[in-house]
Amino acid sequence: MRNLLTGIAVLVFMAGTSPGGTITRMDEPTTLVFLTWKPNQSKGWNHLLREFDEKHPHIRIKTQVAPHSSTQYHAIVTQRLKNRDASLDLFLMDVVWPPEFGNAGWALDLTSRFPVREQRKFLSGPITANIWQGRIYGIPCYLGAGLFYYRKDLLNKYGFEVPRTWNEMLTAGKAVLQGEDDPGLYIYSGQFKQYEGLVCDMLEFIWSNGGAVIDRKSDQVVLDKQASIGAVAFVRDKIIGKAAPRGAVNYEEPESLGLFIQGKAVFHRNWPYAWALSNDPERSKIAGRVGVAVLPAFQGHHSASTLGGWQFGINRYSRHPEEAWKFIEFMSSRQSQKILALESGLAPTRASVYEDPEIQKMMPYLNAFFPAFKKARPRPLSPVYPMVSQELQRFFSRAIAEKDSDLREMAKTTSVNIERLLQLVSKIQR
Amino acid sequence: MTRKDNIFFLILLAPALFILLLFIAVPIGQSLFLSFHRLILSLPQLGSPFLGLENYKDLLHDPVARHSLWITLIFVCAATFFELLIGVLLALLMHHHFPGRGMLRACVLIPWAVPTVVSAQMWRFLLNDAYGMVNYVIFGAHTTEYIPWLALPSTALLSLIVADVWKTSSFAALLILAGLQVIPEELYLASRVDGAGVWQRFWRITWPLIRPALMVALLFRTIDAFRVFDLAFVMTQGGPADATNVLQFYGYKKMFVEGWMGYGSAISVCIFVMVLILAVFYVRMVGHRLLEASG
Amino acid sequence: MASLELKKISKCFGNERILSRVDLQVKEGEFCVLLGPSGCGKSTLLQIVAGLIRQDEGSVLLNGRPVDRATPRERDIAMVFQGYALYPHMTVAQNLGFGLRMRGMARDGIKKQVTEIATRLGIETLLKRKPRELSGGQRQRVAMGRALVRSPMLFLLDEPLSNLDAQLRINVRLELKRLHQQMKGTILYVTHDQVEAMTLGDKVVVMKRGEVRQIGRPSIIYDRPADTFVATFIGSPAMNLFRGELTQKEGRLTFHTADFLLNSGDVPSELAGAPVEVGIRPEDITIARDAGNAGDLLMARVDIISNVGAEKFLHTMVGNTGITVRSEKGASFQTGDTIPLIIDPASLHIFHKGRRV
Amino acid sequence: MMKGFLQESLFLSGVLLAAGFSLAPFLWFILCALKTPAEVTAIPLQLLPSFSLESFRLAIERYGILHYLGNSIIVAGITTFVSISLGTFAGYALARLPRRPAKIILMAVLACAMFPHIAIAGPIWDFLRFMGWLNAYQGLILPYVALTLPLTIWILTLFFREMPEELEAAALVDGCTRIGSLQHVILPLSAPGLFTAAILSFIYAWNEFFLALLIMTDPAKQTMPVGIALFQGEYTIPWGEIAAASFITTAPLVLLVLLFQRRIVTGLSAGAIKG
Repeated sequence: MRNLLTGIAVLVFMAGTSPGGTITRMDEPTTLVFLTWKPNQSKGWNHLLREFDEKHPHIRIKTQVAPHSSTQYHAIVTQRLKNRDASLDLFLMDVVWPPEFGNAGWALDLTSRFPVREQRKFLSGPITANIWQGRIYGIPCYLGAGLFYYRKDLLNKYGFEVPRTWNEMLTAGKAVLQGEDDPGLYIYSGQFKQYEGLVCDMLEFIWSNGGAVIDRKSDQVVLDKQASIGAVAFVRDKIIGKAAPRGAVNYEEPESLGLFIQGKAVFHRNWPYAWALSNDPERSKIAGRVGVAVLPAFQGHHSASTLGGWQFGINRYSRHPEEAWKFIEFMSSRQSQKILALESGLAPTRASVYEDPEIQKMMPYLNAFFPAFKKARPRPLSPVYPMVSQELQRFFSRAIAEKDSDLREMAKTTSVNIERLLQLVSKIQR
Repeated sequence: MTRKDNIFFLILLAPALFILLLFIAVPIGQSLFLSFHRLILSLPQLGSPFLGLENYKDLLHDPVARHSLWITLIFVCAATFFELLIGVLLALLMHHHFPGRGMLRACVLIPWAVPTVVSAQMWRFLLNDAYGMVNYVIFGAHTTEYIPWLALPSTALLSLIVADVWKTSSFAALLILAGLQVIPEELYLASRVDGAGVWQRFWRITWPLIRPALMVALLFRTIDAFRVFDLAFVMTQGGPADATNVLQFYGYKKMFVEGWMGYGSAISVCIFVMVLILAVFYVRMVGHRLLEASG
Repeated sequence: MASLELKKISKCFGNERILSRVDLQVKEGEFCVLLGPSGCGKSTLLQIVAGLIRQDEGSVLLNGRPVDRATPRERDIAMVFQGYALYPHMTVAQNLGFGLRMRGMARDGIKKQVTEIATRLGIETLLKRKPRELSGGQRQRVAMGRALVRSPMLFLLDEPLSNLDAQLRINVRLELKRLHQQMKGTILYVTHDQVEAMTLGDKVVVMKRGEVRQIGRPSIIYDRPADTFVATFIGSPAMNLFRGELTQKEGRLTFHTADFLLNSGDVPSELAGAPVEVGIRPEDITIARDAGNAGDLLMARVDIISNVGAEKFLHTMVGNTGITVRSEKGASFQTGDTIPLIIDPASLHIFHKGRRV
Repeated sequence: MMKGFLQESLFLSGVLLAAGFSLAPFLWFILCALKTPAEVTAIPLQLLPSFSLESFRLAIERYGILHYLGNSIIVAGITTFVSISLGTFAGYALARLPRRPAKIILMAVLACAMFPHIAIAGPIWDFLRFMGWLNAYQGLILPYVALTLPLTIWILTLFFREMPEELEAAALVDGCTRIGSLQHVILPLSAPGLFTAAILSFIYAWNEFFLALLIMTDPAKQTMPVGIALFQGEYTIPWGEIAAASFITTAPLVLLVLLFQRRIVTGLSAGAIKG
């Protein structure tokens, strides 16, 4: 029993002597805490961190790691930011967060340090995504956009061009399926689980039919207009359970890519990362037989890609904003973006990096991605986007999971709900 | 029992109660406080006005919450029922003397030793519509028959229940086994001499004696099942069409995804109150023996 | 060894009064038996003496010093429990040595004393066994040994024989008596068995509903019961007790029941006309050889005969009143016989309002 | 004779079913660790792996699972120890206190187990930050102790109540203090209860994810479930490595339980409590 008591005593003691706040002296290097996730390929990141260390001996970067899952990272980072936790200096933001982080007063306003002149050097999509009410809150680190992957070999075999419209995709797909005689083969594979990815995929359908959730000019919710509903109906009636397996209703990126790289789908919608994986002979049965293009559109409309990717941000309550700025300035420099591209396979957000001869040589496929990147559209920009997204996910999932759902009615309800959310925001703007 | 003893017992209780107070009771209070306010993290300009019971009123009229409640109740009933049933069976098997009993005990423990984050991923993998083992076991090579378990609203909830039963049956089994272990062997011998059959032995001796353990298992399983969250998080994200949007996952999304702290807290408080009512009911109905047992 | 004194001990559980103002003195080396039906509070009293329960009022004195604030450990008392309370996870040797170990005795010393006591009780071959491998009698011995090994101030025994079968009980009883005679320990012994009480006790305390009814040597308790409860509780078969009235007749007090009259001998005359109870033990009734001198005889009809071997008890009826009578084992009465009974007024116990007169 | 055979085979099939139910899904999943990435998600599914140990190597070297494992052992180990110690004291007190206050305290303790963890995670985090215990072992251990205590207290109270009172009285008379009787008599006899409570607390702390995610962001202190969650990249799930990590983290636990259980079961069968 005595051991037991000593055990507790030791524990209490341990607790008492834990390091609280640390005092920095002038001659000591400043430590910046950077909450990051574990990158898919860490080589480029490590390279840059090392280089920054060498160049700035007075700044030490201490990395903390969260999962790459957007929701999990969001939970951790907001927990710290909402409590004004000054022990965090730098963080990453998913592309949909800057309005939220900016309005909540969590992310440092970078407008003075990152003027429009600098912003112009970046692609327009990611810059727009970082702006809320005329102030910019993040620097784009890398970007993603919905891309259209297809089986080069099969299209060639049956004499089809890369489809420009969704109907062309169905026609070509049907022909391939007929010819191949593989009951496991599907025309299309995408992400339709009730999660953020569903919003991305569905928005691409809606946008490429001239629809939208919120009209860009009038700021009205137009989800219940025919252009939007028509696109949703198309997915429900022509894609789910037909062109794509019924199981796609629970597919995230890994499952949908799995189908494609096992050679069981002719067409596939995914982010840029899928390129490397589907061409990796260790993982993919279709390595070298994959083509990539912009997503199809509906007849008479333009292709649309949803913007993805991550941004650097600075904690507004950081005690070392100057040093933190130095870090993200370094990380988003042209040279750094090139290293991240070459060594970690991440798509640059600076337009000029794409023209770099070394990039051109080592990553020629970026040329195929570039049109989609250039036009990639951010999801609705709003501090309440997470709530809007939940409404959209609910609507889309119900729309596609239930065969004869009343789309118009559901779209109406969802629109009303979203409008109510947006009113909350307009209340504070007044 | 002397008075000195009673004071001594209170001293023994103190550290445990102190920790519970600090890490649970106080946070519960803070949650309760939040639930009476409107606090939206991304809109600090709205402040956090006191709303009274408005969050709860909204919750009553929230069709999503009502649907979630319904789903949660189905989940709780089905999951706890099967967990306890399988738990009792497993415990009886494990209590039997036979060679390899230790191995069986270890096997039964495995599901519980696998972290939920992994087991949920595992079931997402096993239930895949194209390469999942579950489909293979049921349909073999007839790939066209394969069921997209997690993609259909009806089977998605079933899948969650199966995953939960698989993982936590051993919890009940372990508790009940511990209850079985204190039953003196003599009781069984005596009843055998008295000519009781297997069935009678179970109902007359085993059942009354494992009831307290079963009660604890029932209580804690119900409490946990009501708060299920990680299975939905990993396997379905509440979908498809909200079919697995259990109440706690809904609350999680409100708080940590949408930043709607007041409303999310109200959901948590409601879960708490429902579990509390259920627990009191259980204790009244089945558990009085446990609590009244002389000390 | 120590003397024990209890002063006005009272105890309630909730609203129920378990003990009320119990006084008792046990001299050093005395074997004191608490006797009473179950629920009379005797076990509670024992636990209060042990310090397991705290009394509400009153005081416990060991060797004249109050120990009310002392824990069981500090009181240095040994106790044998009804269920023996052997530690199931320890061997016999460990069970025996546990108390010594707790008092910080060295390993060698423990071993020596355990072996000694085990030899004395004849359980030296069982030292390595666990309690569940022992028979009832063996367990009882271990329990006794555990108390004896420590040579404490006081032994408390809580119905230590009640879990043994009849034959064994008699043997152990004798052994206990012998042990006490050898060791001269102060013993407080709880039982509901009057035979145990009578055979073992130097002093018997009869209790009922939390009150002490009588304290005294066994012979006193038997021969001069203080009240009707003690009178009927002690003795087997129980004392005959008749309800009736004393009337003065011809300058003598006579006891009347509905069925008969008895000469009541020397009784204070102020009781004349008062309702009383009169008791007589079966062995104090003589069966007359013939029915002569009918005035002093009671004519009783034999109803049931119980033969206990060494003697016979006749359950007879006089009118509607039952009287139990002892007869020699050779007597040859038949059910339905009418026999004349002689009752000696000197052996009558007369009670007024329950108390002995 | 026939009946005996029938019973035997019924029992045997029960055992096999139980083992299969518990083991088969996990084994199939663990097979992934021996497959190449392409084999893992092969359509139609591939039964036999190519027995590549690459996943194990990656899980250990690249993802550093052993490091997380070490943290989990520290956190879960100390949590169990503290939870069982405090739970023992509290359970013992509750088993011996008068019924009515004990019942009230037990219900209050149970209520503590009922509140959704999600909702108290935030306030707990605040408090830990106030104490400076974020990214410190005690910052995870203390909340875990609080979360496991209700179950521990309930199990142990239950066991201590089943203990015959005479045994404890005997120990007290034999010269034990209350604590001494707890240590020498009651605890050894409650081994199954202690063991069960210990396994349940240990595994709870071993598996807990959400709090660990919020509280431990310093890679040096992160526990195994968070470590495994970190395996996932953006849009990728390395099934093989996750399976390998699951095996590496589950196997020692099961082995440990197997060993402990033997000792406890044999220790116990040598002395039943009642009789």
